[in-house]
Amino acid sequence: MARTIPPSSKDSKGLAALGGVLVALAACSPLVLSAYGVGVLMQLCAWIALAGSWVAFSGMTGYISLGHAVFYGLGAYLMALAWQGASIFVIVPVAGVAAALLAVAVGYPALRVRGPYFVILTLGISEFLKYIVVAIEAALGSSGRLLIDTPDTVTLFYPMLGLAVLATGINWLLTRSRFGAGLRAIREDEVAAATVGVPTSRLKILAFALSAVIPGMVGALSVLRTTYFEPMQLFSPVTSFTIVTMAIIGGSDRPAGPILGAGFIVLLGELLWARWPQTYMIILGVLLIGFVLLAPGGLSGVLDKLFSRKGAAVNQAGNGGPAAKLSATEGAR
Amino acid sequence: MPTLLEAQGACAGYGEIEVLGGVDVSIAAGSITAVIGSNGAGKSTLMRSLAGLLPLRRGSIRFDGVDVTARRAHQRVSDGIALVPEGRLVFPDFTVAETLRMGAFTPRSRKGWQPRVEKMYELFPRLRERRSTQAGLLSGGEQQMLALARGLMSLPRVLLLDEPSLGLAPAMADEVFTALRAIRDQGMTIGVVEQNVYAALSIADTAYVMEDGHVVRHGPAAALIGDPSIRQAYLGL
Amino acid sequence: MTQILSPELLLAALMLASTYALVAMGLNLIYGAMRLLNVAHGEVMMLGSYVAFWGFTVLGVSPLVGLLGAMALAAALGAACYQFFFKSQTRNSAVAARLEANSLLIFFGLSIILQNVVSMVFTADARSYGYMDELVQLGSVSVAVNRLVILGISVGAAAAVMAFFRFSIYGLAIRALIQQRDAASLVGINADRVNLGVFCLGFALAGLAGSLISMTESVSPFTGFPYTIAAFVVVILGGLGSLGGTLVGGLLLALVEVYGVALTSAAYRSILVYGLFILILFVRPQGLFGRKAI
Amino acid sequence: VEPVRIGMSMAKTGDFAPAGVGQLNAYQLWADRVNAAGGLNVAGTKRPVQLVVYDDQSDPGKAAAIYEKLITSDKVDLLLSPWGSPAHFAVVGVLERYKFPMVGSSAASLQIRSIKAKNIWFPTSAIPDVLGAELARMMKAQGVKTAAISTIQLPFPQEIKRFLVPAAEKEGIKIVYNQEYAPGIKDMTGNLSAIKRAAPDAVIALSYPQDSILYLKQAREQNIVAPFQFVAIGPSTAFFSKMFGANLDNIVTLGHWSPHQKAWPKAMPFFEAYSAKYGEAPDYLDVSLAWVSCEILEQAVAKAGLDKDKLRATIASTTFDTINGPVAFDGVQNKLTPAMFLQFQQGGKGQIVYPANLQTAPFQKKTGWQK
Amino acid sequence: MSTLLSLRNLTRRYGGNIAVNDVGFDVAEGEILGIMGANGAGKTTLFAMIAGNVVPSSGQILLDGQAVQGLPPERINALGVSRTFQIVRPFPSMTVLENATVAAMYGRRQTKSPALAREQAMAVLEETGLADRAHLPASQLNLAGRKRLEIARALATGPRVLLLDEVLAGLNATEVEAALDLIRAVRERHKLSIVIIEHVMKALMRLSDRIVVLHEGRKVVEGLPAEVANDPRVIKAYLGEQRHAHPA
Ligand SMILES: Nc1ncnc2c1ncn2[C@@H]1O[C@H](COP(=O)(O)OP(=O)(O)OP(=O)(O)O)[C@@H](O)[C@H]1O
Ligand SMILES: Nc1ncnc2c1ncn2[C@@H]1O[C@H](COP(=O)(O)OP(=O)(O)OP(=O)(O)O)[C@@H](O)[C@H]1O
Ligand SMILES: CC(C)C[C@H](N)C(=O)O
Ligand SMILES: [Mg+2]
Ligand SMILES: [Mg+2]
Repeated sequence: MARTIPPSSKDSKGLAALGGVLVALAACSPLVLSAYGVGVLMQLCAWIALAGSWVAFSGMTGYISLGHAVFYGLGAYLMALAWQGASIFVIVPVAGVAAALLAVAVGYPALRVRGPYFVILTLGISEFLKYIVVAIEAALGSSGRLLIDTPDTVTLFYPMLGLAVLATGINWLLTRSRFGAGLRAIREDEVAAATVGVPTSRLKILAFALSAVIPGMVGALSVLRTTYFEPMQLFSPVTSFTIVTMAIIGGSDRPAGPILGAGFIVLLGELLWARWPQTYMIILGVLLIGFVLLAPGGLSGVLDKLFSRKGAAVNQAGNGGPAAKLSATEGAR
Repeated sequence: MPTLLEAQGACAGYGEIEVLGGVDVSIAAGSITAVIGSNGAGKSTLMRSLAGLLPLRRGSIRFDGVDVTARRAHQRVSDGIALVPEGRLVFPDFTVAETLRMGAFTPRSRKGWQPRVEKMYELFPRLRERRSTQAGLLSGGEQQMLALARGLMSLPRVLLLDEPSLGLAPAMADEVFTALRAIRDQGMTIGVVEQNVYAALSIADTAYVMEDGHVVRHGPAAALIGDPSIRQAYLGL
Repeated sequence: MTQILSPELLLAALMLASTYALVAMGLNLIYGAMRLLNVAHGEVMMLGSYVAFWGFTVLGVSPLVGLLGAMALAAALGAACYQFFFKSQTRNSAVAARLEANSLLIFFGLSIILQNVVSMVFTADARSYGYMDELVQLGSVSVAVNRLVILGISVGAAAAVMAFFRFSIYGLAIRALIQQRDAASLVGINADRVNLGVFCLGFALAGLAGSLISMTESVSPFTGFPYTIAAFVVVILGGLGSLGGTLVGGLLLALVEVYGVALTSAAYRSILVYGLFILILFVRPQGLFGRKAI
Repeated sequence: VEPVRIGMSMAKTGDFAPAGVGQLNAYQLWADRVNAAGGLNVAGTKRPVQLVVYDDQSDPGKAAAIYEKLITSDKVDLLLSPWGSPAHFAVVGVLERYKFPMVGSSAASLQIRSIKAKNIWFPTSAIPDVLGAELARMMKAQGVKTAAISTIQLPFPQEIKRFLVPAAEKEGIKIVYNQEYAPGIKDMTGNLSAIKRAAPDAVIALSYPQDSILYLKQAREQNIVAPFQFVAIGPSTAFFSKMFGANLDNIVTLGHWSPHQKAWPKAMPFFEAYSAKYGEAPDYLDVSLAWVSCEILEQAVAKAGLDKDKLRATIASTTFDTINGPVAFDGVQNKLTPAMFLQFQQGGKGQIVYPANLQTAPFQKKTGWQK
Repeated sequence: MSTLLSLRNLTRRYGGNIAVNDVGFDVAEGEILGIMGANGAGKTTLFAMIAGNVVPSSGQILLDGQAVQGLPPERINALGVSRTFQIVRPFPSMTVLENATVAAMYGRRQTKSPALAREQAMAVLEETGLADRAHLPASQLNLAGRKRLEIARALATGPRVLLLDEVLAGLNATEVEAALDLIRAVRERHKLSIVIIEHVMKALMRLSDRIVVLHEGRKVVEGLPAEVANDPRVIKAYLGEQRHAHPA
């Protein structure tokens, strides 16, 4: 298990430098890229932020959420409602806070169940809220909301880049913080965790709320770019599945995982989806299965293995990921 | 007495670790054979290999003259090898009664399973009291009894026990050892790993001493129990 | 509120319930036996529907015969799926701990693949055909014969499956397997064979459900997902792993859907369905008939 | 010479695919014919056309991304429209952002009109406010006293409903049932038995292809006998005729085109050319609208060339000659073509039954279903 | 010696079955209290109640005179009670060191700095003889190793009362000796009270200051080891008349 051996400060400086260069490059890209290129990059940042936030909760605790689309959708909805009523500097943070509040409200009862129950429950809650929004919109007589005079792509790109950096930073902090260690203990054995003093309920709720903030903000920004809000689409479970896929392909127990996963899929998508959507989807499916079966550590695990000087440090099975343990653990006796 | 179950040059392990480095053991029909050794010596690994839970990397296992090295655990149960594993491995959601029923899954043990359950309840009255409790909720010792009874339900020709007295109260442990002797006297062959070395050697006919994945001594149990080096290493004397 | 008693609604609820129960049964079987969440369940049904569709429209084979083909194909797919994706995983205990989570992802991958392969091969067009769609009069209600056939076959299949698990020791064996794999093999259970059987049966039931449904509903490569969701809801309502619960769950879902909609508005269908689902999970997470606490 | 590249996305797969296929057929037919005739007249010079087509998988979000890609990355010269109101909705923002004019087709929206979009136009007459009022008038004319309305929660049907209800009430028609349902509905027994109990003269099923199918199947099963049954969107596609055969007869649907209208000389030749090439009739709504949008684009480009500003001005101010008669725009909407309704009669002939001055056959009551 | 932990009329029912029935006793500061009793007597359930994993049906648990029954496990741990699990439950894919580190971070110690927590954890591993395996995933330990890890993890939380549930099981007599030394040393160094459940009689006799005997959920005897060992009820119900005694 590579991550258990504390990276020497030289290593982490190197990584930080690399990250800095990447961010700087991304920040300069609008100068050289076409509007389309910036758009793709913005999309990439959005996915990094989404997958990264998911990892912060599901990757760490093993509670697999299939409901993250709901936070994204909520952010988008708030933006659609408030657009031109308030500044985006207000709406975006409010969207983040609202998503966190929703996460607390939902997480409080939902986090009492685990394993497949939690997985399906999150999916169910997200669908439930989707249809609530559909019903509200129908009652308002609105049928899809068009957002006009939205900022151009370059203007939207920078805050999105910021969110991607933020999500990655949070994950980096989690792997080396007390909070993160507590979450991982929960993933491994919740009863044992509580018994050694980990306040499991509080940590889970906190992590869940934390992992909702960024998706809320991403949703708010994204809808400004698509300029069209339609609940069926913005609350679509496909978003949740895509997030999970990216996290798994990238590797959900390293901060770089979401970047690699999102980068890989967005790149693949750019090459394929517009022209050969079915082929793209098929490849995606094959990759997902392939990674789960053959490289459970994801891309970041594979890279680790390739570059790790202490090759043996990488654990055989790539370890835990989300859900080292999904099944119900036996009663606390 | 003819050999019923034997391992020759058995090598086995987990991942990169090789735990058994060529072990020869033979269990004579109708005898109790004990395996003792310190923590991590590889006793459980040997038992798992004999039962087919862990494949051998090299070497062979013969049962009643037939090479069963390639046969998997479920097939060996049908052949007549039963293991009561370390850590009990009960079915947590099954009630005691369901577990006993399950013990007689193989075709050779299906007939007459009901009277056999009664016998188990006589052997372990505590199980009768708890018969509709889920196994996962039983106390540690109760689970151990259940695991033993489950092993017996399959009507084995050789019964392998990995630390059967673990977690049993002394009185209960005594009963188990007494019972083992009784079953042996009815013709069953038994292989037993024990940390309660004294008890194990007292009921065993033959004993093996393992250290670090190898057999370092073997001989009649009575001889070993008197051996000063054994007394010092394993009996705390 | 006389409409509550209207025979149309009652019959509709019954028919819907039988379909839901059948759809959910295959899913629950695989979950109950192996703790694997088959999110590709709906896609397997979709394949079954295509088999029945092509059998009927091209070869002129009655869907009631075609369903055998659908079941066979689905079972073969299940077998392949087990052999290639899960067999090695269930054996390796390091991976087995994550199997439940992995299964979700693997099946998700499979469902994407199936959807898109089918839409490449058969296009995304929705297909349907008419078979036994004459109307018959049952008292005051008129109903298409095929719906009655579906009702009958679903009930029969569900009863057969339940009887098998209730009265043969394999039911226990399957449950033993998930609880403690090593112990299961120590009582003589051939895990591979049992798992393979479960996969085949679970998939075959999906194929059966798909081919039956194709008699009344159109199929496209994307019609599977809603059924997967419905199956999840049913299974959670009744309890993961409980076959009897599946029947009750199916009935409950159908009642909520038919009567809920009749009493409120179709606009609230999904809200009612998911609302009930969430409520049950909050109040009784193990489902109405789930055995164990979470 | 350099070809003129024309981009679009189409619902080749997904929920809307059954309807989307026909629209793409129309585009292809048009491109073939233009090329066969020596190319597209771009303000005097003839250049071949080349279609750049992507699949949006019936996902409006994808459609928006594709149009952005078409404009900024593929740098196409012209755009044609995707299928259906949701996708049109989704691309409006892109068109406005890049100020790229596009003639819409299979969509109509008051919301787009109300935001005063400058780069999209709807050749359809099915603008919901007009449509609602006209439908009410037609119902009245057919002696409808009571009506049931069942609406899917999607933009276009909901917009129609919003205008239909007050209009119908104004015409003295009593709405005895009025409910909505969310997409993805699997069973309508509840809705239909309530409608049946209400026994209205008219049933208005404002639906989308998947649930239009559901309505037709279950209405037959429950034997809904209202003489006036309106079902849209969907029944105008060839797919429905194949699926329902004679049961589709006398269902009223959206459609303001018919090959049988003698006043539109280009109509029958298009019908025949399309049928010959694809072996089925064109959709009387979406396919013909797609064709109309091509005709408009073609005529506008001939005048204005490819310059976006000129093109926009030209489209906005010219009267075009189409298979649907003359078309000219007021804002985003077609101001010449009146609202019309279509009915399939005698084994699938699409006839305009309203308004009286344009009708190709008189309205016929739905008398029942085949067993 | 002042009383640190006291149980009053503690009872736990499961349906009709009473696992623990009206049990009460005190544990003094620095004391080692042994608990014995037949299988299913309710010993582990008692621990689970003290540690907060199981809520008592009735009765009181007082820590420093303050009632703590019904509090969640993490609160009780923060107050200084730490238990081991008879059926071990390590964090399997975390390393041995990480297992102990989490405990140091969140237990009573509440060490906020990760680096410091690692140091504390490492110290505990040294003490319990796991230091050489610190970087192995816990899943690769054998049963004896896992039992040690249970102790190490409980210790790393910095407890005042340590509840040990059959930690000697699976050790042979010689190994038991070493373990006893370890437990005594730990008590001295950390100034702990220890409550220990054991079936290995000889060990319990030698280690404990006092012994409580449970039978079918009830406390039947409480006293000094010598008294308990000679109590006829204990001999009959627990030790067995004709038992194979260790050659002492
Ligand atoms: N699942 C496993 N993965 C990796 N190593 C293991 C595993 N199980 C056991 N080992 C290692 O194999 C060696 C032998 O273990 P084994 O359980 O066979 O010993 P044992 O003699 O039964 O000891 P004990 O008396 O503690 O039961 C030990 O060093 C142990 O760490
Ligand atoms: N959750 C539960 N539900 C039902 N019965 C339970 C539950 N937990 C424990 N029991 C029962 O309570 C009794 C006491 O169990 P406990 O584990 O406390 O025994 P113990 O004294 O630790 O025994 P051992 O020495 O065998 O470990 C047992 O009979 C057990 O079956
Ligand atoms: C009237 C048509 C233009 C309607 C269009 N097919 C839609 O989906 O909204
Ligand atoms: Mg062992
Ligand atoms: Mg116990």
